[in-house]
Amino acid sequence: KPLVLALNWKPEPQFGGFYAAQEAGYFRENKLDVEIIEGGSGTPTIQMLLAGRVDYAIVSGDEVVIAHARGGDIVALFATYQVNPQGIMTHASRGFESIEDVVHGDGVLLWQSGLPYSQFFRMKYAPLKVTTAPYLGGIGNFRNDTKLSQQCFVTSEPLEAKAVGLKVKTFLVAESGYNPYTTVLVTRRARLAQSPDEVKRMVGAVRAGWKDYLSDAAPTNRVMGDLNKAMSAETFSASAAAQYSLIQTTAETELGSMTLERWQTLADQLLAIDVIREPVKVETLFANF
Amino acid sequence: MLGALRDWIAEKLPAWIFLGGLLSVWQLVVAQEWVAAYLLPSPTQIFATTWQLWPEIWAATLSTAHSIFWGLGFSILTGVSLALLFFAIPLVRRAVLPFCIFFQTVPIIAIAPLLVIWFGFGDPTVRASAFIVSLFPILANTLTGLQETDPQLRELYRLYRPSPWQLIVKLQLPSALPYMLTGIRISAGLAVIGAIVGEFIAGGGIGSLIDAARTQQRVDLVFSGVLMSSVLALSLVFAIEVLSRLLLRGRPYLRKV
Amino acid sequence: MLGALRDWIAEKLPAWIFLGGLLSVWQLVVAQEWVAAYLLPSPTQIFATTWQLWPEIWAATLSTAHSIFWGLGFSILTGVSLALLFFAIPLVRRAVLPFCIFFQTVPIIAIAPLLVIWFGFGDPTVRASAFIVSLFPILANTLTGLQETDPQLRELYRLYRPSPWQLIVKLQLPSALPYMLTGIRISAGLAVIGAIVGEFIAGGGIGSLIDAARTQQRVDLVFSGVLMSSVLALSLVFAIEVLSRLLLRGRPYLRKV
Amino acid sequence: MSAIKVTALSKRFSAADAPVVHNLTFTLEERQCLCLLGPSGCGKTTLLRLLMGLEKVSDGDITLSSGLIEHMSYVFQEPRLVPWRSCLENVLLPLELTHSSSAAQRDRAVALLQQLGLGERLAHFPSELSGGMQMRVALARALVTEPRIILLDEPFAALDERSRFRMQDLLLSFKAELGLQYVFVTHSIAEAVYLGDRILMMDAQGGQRDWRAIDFPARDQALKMTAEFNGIVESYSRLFTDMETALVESGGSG
Amino acid sequence: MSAIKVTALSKRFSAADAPVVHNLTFTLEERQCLCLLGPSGCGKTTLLRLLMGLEKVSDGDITLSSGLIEHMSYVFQEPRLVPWRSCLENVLLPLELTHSSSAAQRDRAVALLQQLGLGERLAHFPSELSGGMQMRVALARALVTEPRIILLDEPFAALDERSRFRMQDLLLSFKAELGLQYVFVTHSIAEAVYLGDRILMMDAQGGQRDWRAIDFPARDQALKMTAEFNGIVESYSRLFTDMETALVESGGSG
Ligand SMILES: Nc1ncnc2c1ncn2[C@@H]1O[C@H](COP(=O)(O)OP(=O)(O)OP(=O)(O)O)[C@@H](O)[C@H]1O
Ligand SMILES: Nc1ncnc2c1ncn2[C@@H]1O[C@H](COP(=O)(O)OP(=O)(O)OP(=O)(O)O)[C@@H](O)[C@H]1O
Ligand SMILES: Cc1ncc(C[n+]2csc(CCO)c2C)c(N)n1
Ligand SMILES: [Mg+2]
Ligand SMILES: [Mg+2]
Repeated sequence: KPLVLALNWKPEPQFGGFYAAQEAGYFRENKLDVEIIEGGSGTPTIQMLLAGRVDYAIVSGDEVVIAHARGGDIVALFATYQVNPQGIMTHASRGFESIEDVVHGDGVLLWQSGLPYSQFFRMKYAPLKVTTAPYLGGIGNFRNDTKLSQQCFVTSEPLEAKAVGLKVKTFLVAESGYNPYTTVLVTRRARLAQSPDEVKRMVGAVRAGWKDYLSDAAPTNRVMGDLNKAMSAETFSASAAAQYSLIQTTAETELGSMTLERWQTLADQLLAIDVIREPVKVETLFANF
Repeated sequence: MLGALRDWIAEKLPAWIFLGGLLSVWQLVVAQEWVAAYLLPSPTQIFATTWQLWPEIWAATLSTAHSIFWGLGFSILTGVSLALLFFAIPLVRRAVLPFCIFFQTVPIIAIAPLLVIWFGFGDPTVRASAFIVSLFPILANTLTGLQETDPQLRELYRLYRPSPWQLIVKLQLPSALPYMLTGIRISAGLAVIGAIVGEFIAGGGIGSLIDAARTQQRVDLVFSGVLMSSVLALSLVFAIEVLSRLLLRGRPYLRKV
Repeated sequence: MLGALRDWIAEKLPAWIFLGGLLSVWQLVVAQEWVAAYLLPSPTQIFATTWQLWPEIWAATLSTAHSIFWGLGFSILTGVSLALLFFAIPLVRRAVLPFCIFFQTVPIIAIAPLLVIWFGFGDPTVRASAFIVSLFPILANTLTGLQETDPQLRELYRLYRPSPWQLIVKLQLPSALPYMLTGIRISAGLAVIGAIVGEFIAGGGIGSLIDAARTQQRVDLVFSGVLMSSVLALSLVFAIEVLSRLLLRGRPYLRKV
Repeated sequence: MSAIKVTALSKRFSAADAPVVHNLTFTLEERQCLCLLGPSGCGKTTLLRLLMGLEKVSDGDITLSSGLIEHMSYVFQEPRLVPWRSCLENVLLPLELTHSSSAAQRDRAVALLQQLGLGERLAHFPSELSGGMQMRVALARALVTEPRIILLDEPFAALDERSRFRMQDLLLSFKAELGLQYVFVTHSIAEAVYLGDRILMMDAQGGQRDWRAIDFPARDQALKMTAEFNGIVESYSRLFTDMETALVESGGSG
Repeated sequence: MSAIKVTALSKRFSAADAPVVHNLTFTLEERQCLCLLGPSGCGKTTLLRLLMGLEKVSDGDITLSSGLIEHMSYVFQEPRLVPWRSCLENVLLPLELTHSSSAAQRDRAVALLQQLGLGERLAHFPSELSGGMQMRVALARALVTEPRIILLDEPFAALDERSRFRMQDLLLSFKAELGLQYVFVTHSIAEAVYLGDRILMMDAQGGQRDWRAIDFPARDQALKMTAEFNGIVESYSRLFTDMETALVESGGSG
């Protein structure tokens, strides 16, 4: 029976390393039989993992903390994005210089109000002046309204906007000080306790995959492009290029490794904005391999 | 008076008992951890959460109720009018009816940008969504009701050369009434979901509440929202029932002679 | 044979003409840039995209069709059975029916975790979603149909002390048929949207395609998906029509004596 | 001037079956009342429906005197009451539909129902009435518009003899006082003779057999005791028996 | 041994209204055939429905001889055919519902329809039949199960005299040959005298008025020409008129 790795979105460069590991046979080399299943906008990835339906999953850092706060015992193993790729995309014509300008300006901001960063903004930049509305993906409304700003992944929407000739200015959410690890590989603690060796091999294979992908994204992009017809080849390579610096680590730290301080900061922030009610044991949130 | 009350209790009692049983089993299932609480919160937890966040939840519920009222109201109006039009002019029916089903199959989320551009962020989009989703059942059922009118009665009425309006008001609508009411009942449920989906898109109300709670893994809050939407739907169905009883008071509708 | 063909064309022609008109206006609207193409792509562009990605789109459509078939089939079975149960035992109806409306009002996305856990990721969840969304109309309509059976005929049948099964097969179902068929028609559309929403959660099919395309600025592909889902719904409705004509062949159903 | 002129009238429901009404020709003068007699299934109802315009003519012609069509009324063979309307509301229906619901006409509806012995049933629904009562409501409904001509399809079949007599005399009084004309389908030869200025006998092959004018100086129930009346009934009876015998022998439906 | 024993039977549809059947007592012996006479709305249909168990008794008792209930059959006042079943299928319905659809019984259904003059209408739907034909189909449907007793509510009201006579004799032949017992509602006094071993007259106040046994040596249409027969009809007629007069004077419905 293969190990199932559940993604939280369709095959896109943000998952490049996982597909690369599959393609290059790193899983097999590590005696792992891995099946990658893609997700959609409603896929409850973390619950699937908690309920034991899948063995590994991709979630975001804040989700890990929240799950812990609600009694879900999962462990972060590999953090793809060292820098949160979430951003706020604005029309350059607005002349905004910072996130603060955006949320204190007029017009509309589209975001997922359930995401912790929005609460963080509400606290940090209170009171917001901008009118907020839900963001569901795409840039249709953004194109149609020059006074509209929106949430984005810097690896995605800004590239699309530029591709259709819009002049945009994008601010990373991380600039505000809210910077959770993102596209994090997680598993259940029970699994880690039961077969630490398997987990170690898994992380090894993933890391090897990401190394490959960062050095040359093209072959894996082709594979993912076949699985995701909605994304063009150009977007694949542009997106892969855009995410490089968010993933790549310095020479002394390994790809995907995490620090206690970062997790501590995140946990404190989430506590401060009331997304979690009780402090969590930060050292149990993750394990570096 | 007292008798009416007793009847009413006798009629509603089984539902309350069933509800009680359901909640007990549910509570047990969660308490025994047969289903994890992070998937399905216990009823007591849901009630606790609802109680705790009551001001927000109540405001959200009111806002959603408002949108449902307009969306459903408009789809009843449009649905019945369209049904009458289709019934009166079969050519129009044959031309247009197949495309009305489109309203039922199009994922609102797929046309969200269009909706937002046409109706703006906020209530109008929510109402439009509730309308779109709830139009077809009332249309289809009313049309069937009109078509199933006893041809013998139709013949009788035609003896007196009634105006089309009279034929509609005095024969077609009364005899289509059971169909219409069932259609409205179906549409009521759909209007609720339509409004909530609309709120996923345009913000506000229970939809936003559920959406936010979902991203934060607040299953209890999600279920508070679901609870309130069910309460809305049940209230609607109840209102429709009361209304239809008033309409039919003492009238043996469709009881054949 | 030729006559039947001519009738068929005469019957379907208005719909095709209307479709033609609709597409022309749509094309014009987009060509004139009254609505931006990135919000609403032109029909020709939609067809071009569909043509270009046909293998994927066709595979997705087949997969969705498969899920709809099972979801709708199961909801017809369950809906009719429940309606019969509710009709036979009013106590059960009064206890359970109010809660059936829950199926229509609960946002699938809110109970996604439960669905995925119970039914597993992939097709089973998609089928379950199609089932949940399409259960109520067929249930409500069949129940109304059963309740509206001519009481005089019921009295006649009861003279012969039929088994409950005979009463159902020989009286109740035939006389509830127009209601049931309308219910199935409504449910068919809902099963399509149910399957697509299910695919937003559990992957696969047209839903997944739309979901990916909508975040990728591929409005043309989104509308390809919407087109295929409408085609699915129309085919279903057409199949139901053919089936019901076969069932009713030469039978003056509910034509009053 | 003739009220109704029927020329070579034929009606067939399907090309395969024999015609139900076959090459029928007759003229009904102004104010003349016609009774239709004939075995079950011979086409009486069909003829009445053709006259009313409820069925399409297959062949031949029906000419009504000008304006007559607006003042025609019809009583179906079955009561055909609107189930969700009370007894009185059923009678008021034609008035509502013809926008002529004056207070006087409402009073007339109540008066009619009283004359028909239903004065205490005004608020009852059809399902709460006996068969004969339902038929009387249908009769009241047809009369309430004060028609010039009324087509009646076995209106008194569900009534006991005594009620039937009263209804017959009521009809005759409308004829005498208001100039009401009627075409009356019945199975009773005596009733046909009593009510008809003329009688049309139809046979099951779809054609008419006989056609006579009857003229009595006065019509009341006492007439039925006279030798003249009984003689006419007798002669029709014999005619009818002859037709019927022919019918049975030819194996037709009877 | 008595087939049906009715004791102090009353039926009221609502507490407010007067009872429709009031304190009725009679006993019907085995094989005895009863005719019910009475003005429209007096409760004949209601009594029949009570006997069949279609209405709940308000007061008093109905006792049927053991096993009789399983061999009872009923003809409603209106045809009440199943609209989506053909003529033959309507007649076969009781057989299907009682799991007794043997080939012999199917043949019997066809034979019955032929006897009733509908041999050529087997495949017609109810809406394609005349009123009298529909009623005959209903009759065939009630006879096809070979009942021991059959309750008939004005089954021949929609038939012409000649068909009516044939149906009467058919019924008598079933009585003679198969021992069929019946309770027969009619408006024709002659028909009641001809068909009834006993006659029960009801008045509109909901009680019975008279009740006699009639014993003829033989029954055929010739009997109707005899003085004895006409005498009895005459005496019933007078009785009926008296009742009716009393009624009209007391202002009741007629
Ligand atoms: N809609 C129809 N389609 C086919 N045949 C029909 C239709 N209506 C009537 N018929 C046939 O036409 C014939 C005459 O029917 P009609 O109702 O006129 O008879 P009728 O003289 O009124 O008989 P009754 O005295 O029994 O009422 C019958 O044989 C009947 O089967
Ligand atoms: N379901 C009912 N609810 C209320 N009243 C009823 C109901 N059924 C019958 N009645 C009343 O009972 C009385 C008797 O009705 P029934 O049908 O027995 O008369 P009937 O003797 O058969 O008359 P007819 O000869 O006209 O058929 C009538 O006054 C009628 O209004
Ligand atoms: C880290 C991360 N989390 C979720 C998604 C899934 N996703 C991609 S686009 C979109 C719609 C709103 O932007 C959603 C939910 C992702 N791609 N990356
Ligand atoms: Mg007739
Ligand atoms: Mg009766």
